[in-house]
Amino acid sequence: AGCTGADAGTNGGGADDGAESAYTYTSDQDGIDTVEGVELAAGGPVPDGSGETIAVVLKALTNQYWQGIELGVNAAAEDFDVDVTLQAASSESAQNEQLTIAQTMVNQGYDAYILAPESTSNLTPAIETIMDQGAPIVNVDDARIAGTVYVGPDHTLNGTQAADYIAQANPDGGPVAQIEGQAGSSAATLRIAGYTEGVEAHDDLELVASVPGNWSADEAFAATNQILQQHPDLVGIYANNDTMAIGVAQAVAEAGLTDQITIVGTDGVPEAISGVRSGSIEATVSPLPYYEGYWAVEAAVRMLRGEEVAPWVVAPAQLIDAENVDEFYTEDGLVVEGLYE
Amino acid sequence: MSVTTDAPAVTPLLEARDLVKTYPGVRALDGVSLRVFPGEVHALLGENGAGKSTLLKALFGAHRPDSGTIAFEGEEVQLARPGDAIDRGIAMVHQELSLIPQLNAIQNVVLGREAGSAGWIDWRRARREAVPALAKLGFSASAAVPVGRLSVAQQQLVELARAVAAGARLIIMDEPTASLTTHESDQLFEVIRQLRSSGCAIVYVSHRLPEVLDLADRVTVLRDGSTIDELARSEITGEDHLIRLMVGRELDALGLHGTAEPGEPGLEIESLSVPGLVHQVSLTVRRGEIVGMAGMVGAGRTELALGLIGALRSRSQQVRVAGRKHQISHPRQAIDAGIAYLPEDRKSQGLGLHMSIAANVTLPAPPGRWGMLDRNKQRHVAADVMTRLGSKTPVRGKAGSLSGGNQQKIVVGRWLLTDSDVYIFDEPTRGIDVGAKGEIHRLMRRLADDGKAVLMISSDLPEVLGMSDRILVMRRGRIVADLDRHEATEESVVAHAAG
Amino acid sequence: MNATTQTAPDVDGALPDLLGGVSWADRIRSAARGAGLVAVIIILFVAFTIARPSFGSGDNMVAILLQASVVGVMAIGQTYVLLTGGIDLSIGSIVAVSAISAGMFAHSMPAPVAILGGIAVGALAGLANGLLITLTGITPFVVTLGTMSIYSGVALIIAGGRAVYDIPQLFKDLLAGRMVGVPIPIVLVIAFAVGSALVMKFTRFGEYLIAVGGSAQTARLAGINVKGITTGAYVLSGAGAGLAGAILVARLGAADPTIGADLLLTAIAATVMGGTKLSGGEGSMFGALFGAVLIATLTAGLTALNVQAFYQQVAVGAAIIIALLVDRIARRERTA
Amino acid sequence: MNATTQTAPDVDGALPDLLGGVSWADRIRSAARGAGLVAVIIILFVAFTIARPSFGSGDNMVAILLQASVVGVMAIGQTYVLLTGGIDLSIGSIVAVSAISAGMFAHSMPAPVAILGGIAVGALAGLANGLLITLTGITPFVVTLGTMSIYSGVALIIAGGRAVYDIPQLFKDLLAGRMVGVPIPIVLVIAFAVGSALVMKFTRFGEYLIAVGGSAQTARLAGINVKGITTGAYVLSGAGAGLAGAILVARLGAADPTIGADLLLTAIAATVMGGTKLSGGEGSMFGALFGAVLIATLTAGLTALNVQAFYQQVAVGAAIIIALLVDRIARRERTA
Ligand SMILES: Nc1ncnc2c1ncn2[C@@H]1O[C@H](COP(=O)(O)OP(=O)(O)OP(=O)(O)O)[C@@H](O)[C@H]1O
Ligand SMILES: Nc1ncnc2c1ncn2[C@@H]1O[C@H](COP(=O)(O)OP(=O)(O)OP(=O)(O)O)[C@@H](O)[C@H]1O
Ligand SMILES: [Mg+2]
Ligand SMILES: [Mg+2]
Repeated sequence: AGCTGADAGTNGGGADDGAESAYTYTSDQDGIDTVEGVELAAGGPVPDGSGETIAVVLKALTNQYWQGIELGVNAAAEDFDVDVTLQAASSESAQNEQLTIAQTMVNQGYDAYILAPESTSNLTPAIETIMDQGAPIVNVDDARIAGTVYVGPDHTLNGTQAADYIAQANPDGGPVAQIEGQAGSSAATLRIAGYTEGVEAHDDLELVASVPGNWSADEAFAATNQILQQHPDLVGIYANNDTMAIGVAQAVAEAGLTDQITIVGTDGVPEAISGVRSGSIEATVSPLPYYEGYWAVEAAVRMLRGEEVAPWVVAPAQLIDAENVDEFYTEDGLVVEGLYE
Repeated sequence: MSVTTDAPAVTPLLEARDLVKTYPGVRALDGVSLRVFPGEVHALLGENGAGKSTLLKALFGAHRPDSGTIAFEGEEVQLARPGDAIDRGIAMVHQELSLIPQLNAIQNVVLGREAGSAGWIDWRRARREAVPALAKLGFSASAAVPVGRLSVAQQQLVELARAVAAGARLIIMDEPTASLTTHESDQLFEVIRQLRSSGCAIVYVSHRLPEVLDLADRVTVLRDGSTIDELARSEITGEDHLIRLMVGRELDALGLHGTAEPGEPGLEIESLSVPGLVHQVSLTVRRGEIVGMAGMVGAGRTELALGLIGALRSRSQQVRVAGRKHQISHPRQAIDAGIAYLPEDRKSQGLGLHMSIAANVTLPAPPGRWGMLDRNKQRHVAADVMTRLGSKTPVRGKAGSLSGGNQQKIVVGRWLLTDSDVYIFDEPTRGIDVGAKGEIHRLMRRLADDGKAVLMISSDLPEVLGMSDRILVMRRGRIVADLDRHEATEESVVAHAAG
Repeated sequence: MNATTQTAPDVDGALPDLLGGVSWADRIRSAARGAGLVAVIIILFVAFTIARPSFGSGDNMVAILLQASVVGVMAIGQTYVLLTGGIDLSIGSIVAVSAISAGMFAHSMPAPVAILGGIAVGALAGLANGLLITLTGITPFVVTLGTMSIYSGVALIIAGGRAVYDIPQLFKDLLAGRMVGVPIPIVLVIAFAVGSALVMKFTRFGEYLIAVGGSAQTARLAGINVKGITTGAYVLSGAGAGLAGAILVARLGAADPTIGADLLLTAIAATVMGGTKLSGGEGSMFGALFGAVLIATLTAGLTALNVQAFYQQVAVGAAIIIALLVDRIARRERTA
Repeated sequence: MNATTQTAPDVDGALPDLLGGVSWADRIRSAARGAGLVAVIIILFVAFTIARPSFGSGDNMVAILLQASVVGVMAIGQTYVLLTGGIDLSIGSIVAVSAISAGMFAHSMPAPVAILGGIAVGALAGLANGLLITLTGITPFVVTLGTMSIYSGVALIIAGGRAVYDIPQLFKDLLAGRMVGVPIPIVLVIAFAVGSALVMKFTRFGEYLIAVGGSAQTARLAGINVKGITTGAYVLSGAGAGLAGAILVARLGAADPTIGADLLLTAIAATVMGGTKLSGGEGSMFGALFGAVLIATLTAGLTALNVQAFYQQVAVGAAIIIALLVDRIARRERTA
């Protein structure tokens, strides 16, 4: 939880233990300073990072979203000449395994750390050790915890944007549905909240079904089938991520309702981009994972060189649809590099 | 030996009246009554399936009868679970071995009655209780290894020691000698007599009638779930008398030696070894002959057979079946070579208890071709062979629901269906009643007469002496004697077996 | 080699007929067990339809069966393994490996070959399980716990962690299209169930599976190739998971390397709800299918009622226990 | 030191021939088995340290042991259940329920009470498992498959899907602090292992666990309260998971309702790698602990070598199989 400034209650433990550190370990509270990712570079030319080592611990590489972040990390490592070691857990629910991985990397001693924790708390002991070491931490994409800098989207906004898009595409309004991610996962919780609020903000939209899909294309497919049975007049479906959006699209297509229903996903993985291009999915809300990874490394390097970085480097919740897909994505469904140079 | 001529004038220690117990489809007990007096050995006799085990389980609280009453020391009792019986001083040695294989002998002996307080076990006291009981029974293995690694006979002794150490006033023994050899049985009888003289009553089931006549003070005979008769030892005229009561008709006595000269060698083994268990055994069994194989339990007879058929890893110089040389490393090859092995442990090695009789009988070669199975033919083949074996149970029934004798018939039936030249019977009549025993004996003889080579491993000495044309004695993995049936006596066999 | 010789002693007198008797009682009994599960499914279906009338539409029934088909195929495969007294925890991962393989094959081979290739990969993974189990003697639970992790890693490695998409239309039509109006996955799962039931009833392999599951020792001494039969069960289980993977690829139009992981426990639950014993020797192919349908009906119904995710977890868990409880009570009553 | 099954009581000189010999062989054997696992851990550790010298630091060793402690506590609890021949698939979910409960209690009660409360919730969940299993007669696999789903849903429901933060410092100090320099979770897991080994060796409960797992029928005939003993095993397994949950809350400073799900299979893998048989009656408490350490060492070492996640999955899966293979070969050689 906790990517919007307003969403308190996300204080990871140990935030206040780093008194000796050269860096200020803030936690995300109201009124936090933010900087749009695109403006990060405005802080001056990025210093050379040669000789620095950065450890990156991601949630998992089983979803192409994380591979997108990896691409950005590697590109930045090249650009800034830093030595990056990247590891990930075996799945997005392997909280304990990820802690072992993070602890081990911390014990190897890196100059800076980029972390994407499985949950808001599962890496706390590793983070405490880092704070004791006095190394900077960049928290990337999800499960925002007490780190110096958070590079990532406002997940709530992802949901809200999806609702807005559906409202826009259906001026007459109508019933809409949502396929939820894994129960209890922080990204799912925030996106569910954002979408639900977003739908409420549009009087003519009504959220008639919000059911679990557990990040699984097949479960999303089944759930969509079922929702369509109950609500054949549906005008929009938001899936909490693209994997599920693909299952949704398949079920909608089989029901012959592709034209009637606006499908929106989140993440912007190649498969969904291909879906946007082919018309099976209307849109996906993408934080442009490549840039998340890139900016995370950039933020780390800047901190290592003694620069101040705003506590939140905001990744855009970029809504990708047929109109703008070519602007942001390549043929292969990868984020276009060098957009913000 | 004390012999009672009539029911003592005292109240029975235990009295069961009109017990009825029905299993689905079977009325196992149909109004059974039993009286057991203090200080007597009371034998319970009956054919397989007569209801002996069921009655004993009811007396031990392991099964609750549908109706009828049980009185202990003149007072009516409800035995809802074994604990109730144990608390009253009733102990039981079960027909199926019931030990915990992972625990050692001492732990098994004191199981459920461990000394100590507040949940802690006082192992010193436990040992002091268990070791003498084990020693008294002639237990000779290590008491510190898990009993699962002991031989069946040693396990049986542990089981007996359980009852002895419990200091029970009534000990129920369901076929305690079934897997014991003569030597060990004698030791057991000694213990039983000691227990009796200390005032303990013993209910005892056995299919070995000589034993019964030797030991029992009183006999109750069951047939089809009912009490047929209760007699004092002095009223019994002999084995025939008991058999008549049990079966309801006369039976031929044991003694089915062959008459014809044996023919060509059917099975020839040259120097077969099973690492650590059997050492360079050579033997020949001719067509038309029954060779009995005696030995103490653990002598390695079973291992010899298992090694021969490829169920245990073995080495041999040569194995010939009906004159043809064979390399055997899997039971399938043994079957194809013409060897049929009827295992000693019916339940775990001989039968699929969850399968139908038909499936069990046709297991080595289900009828049908190209991998298909002809169910109809399967039933007919099975019904045919089971009918000829005198079974009355529909072949679609599950093998597990049959009594021991009928279960053995299934195994026999199976191997009658394969075209084997050699039949190896391992303890063929263990736990089988006199009637069925006679049938199986006749069957073995018939196989021999048909030109098969028959090897019979048995711990039942009268059986070995009565059936065999030749007797091999094994000791510690070696054949130590090859006796002609004319020269063999109980004494000479035991002498060779014990070394 | 196995001619029936007439060496048994003749018994004089009328031969009692041992063929009849038990058969009808047994048939009714086993039919009743299947019927019990079907009854639960119908009750659930009716209840959900009362709550949400559109739930009862024919279309929805087809959708539910479609959903059940993937789990059903896996559950039937798993039944083979459970019959031998084993368990296959790797089927979820095999689904992923097969799906990825089929998806990649589909880009370079004709669709039918790609489909068969995916199934073959599943069968091979099953073969590896079977060989590891029979040759090392390590318990199936542990071996397949290990291969579950291995196959899942392999799926991710060969896919480079990426989904394979742009599945050719023919591939989709073959496995996700319709045949005389019925979706092909439904046809396939029913065919697999019927075929498997026939295998159990009319082949030696089926007979031997039961023998091995009841008592491996007895089976071995009866000359049965216990290792071969056991390995065969894992191969079929793997092939079933492979087919499930191929169906998913066709249905979703993409092959994701993490697909299938969540199907393992559902498939096992379906199998045991269908009356198959984890201890081996007893099981029902149709039961596995019905179990899958029951779970799909429940999930669909809860979705139709818009029950929240947290509560759905509770409901599905409770359903598994209740289904087995009902089965037990029904059986106890029938035997008592 | 770590055999729980060969608890052959020492025998004094009374009957040396009856009791001598094998007891020592057995002790050496079971010690050797534990030693084998320890040897593998040491070899791995040395190998990783040679490859990456920083791996061998004291800090890193402590970190690995800390990581292993949570899994270790669960694995020891699971060992009780496996000894009875059962299995508890719900421990991962129990960790979550207990963690959430402890976290919520901590906001309204003194820390020690909250900790005990969390453990008690775990024990209660275990009690429910035990009662369901013994009273309904449904197999443990199925019951705990159901409760795994139920408890996980319950954790999410009571937490409202959100993590509980702001765990009081005393709570953290009690379970995540240090005692004479050693992190408390390590002290706790060792204490749990030692205590459990003593229970197995010197109490009726321990003895009866083996009896029930070895043969429930025999145990019943020996007058043992089989249902009570079985239920007790599940209560301990639940309590172990509850303790694991409380430790996690203290270490992480937050209680997350989805924590624990990935711990189930790791804990079971640790248990079986430690020599506990899934068939019941044989197991080792220290083995479970060593198994947990082995898995933690492996994951940490592969990370230190920068082996990527997908390959780590393959490596961990292979390690499970290889560990059991080595154990089997070692044992076969000793008996042959
Ligand atoms: N658990 C059971 N379920 C169904 N039938 C049973 C069960 N136990 C025994 N029977 C049946 O009850 C009858 C009596 O069996 P019981 O075991 O008491 O015979 P027995 O006299 O002990 O025979 P044996 O000499 O073979 O031990 C038999 O017909 C048997 O098939
Ligand atoms: N050293 C041993 N290690 C492991 N198992 C053994 C050992 N010795 C015997 N056994 C097993 O214990 C059982 C011994 O059974 P039993 O005492 O009946 O011996 P046997 O060789 O079959 O003797 P018999 O001559 O009576 O047939 C067999 O199943 C055998 O496999
Ligand atoms: Mg009996
Ligand atoms: Mg023998």
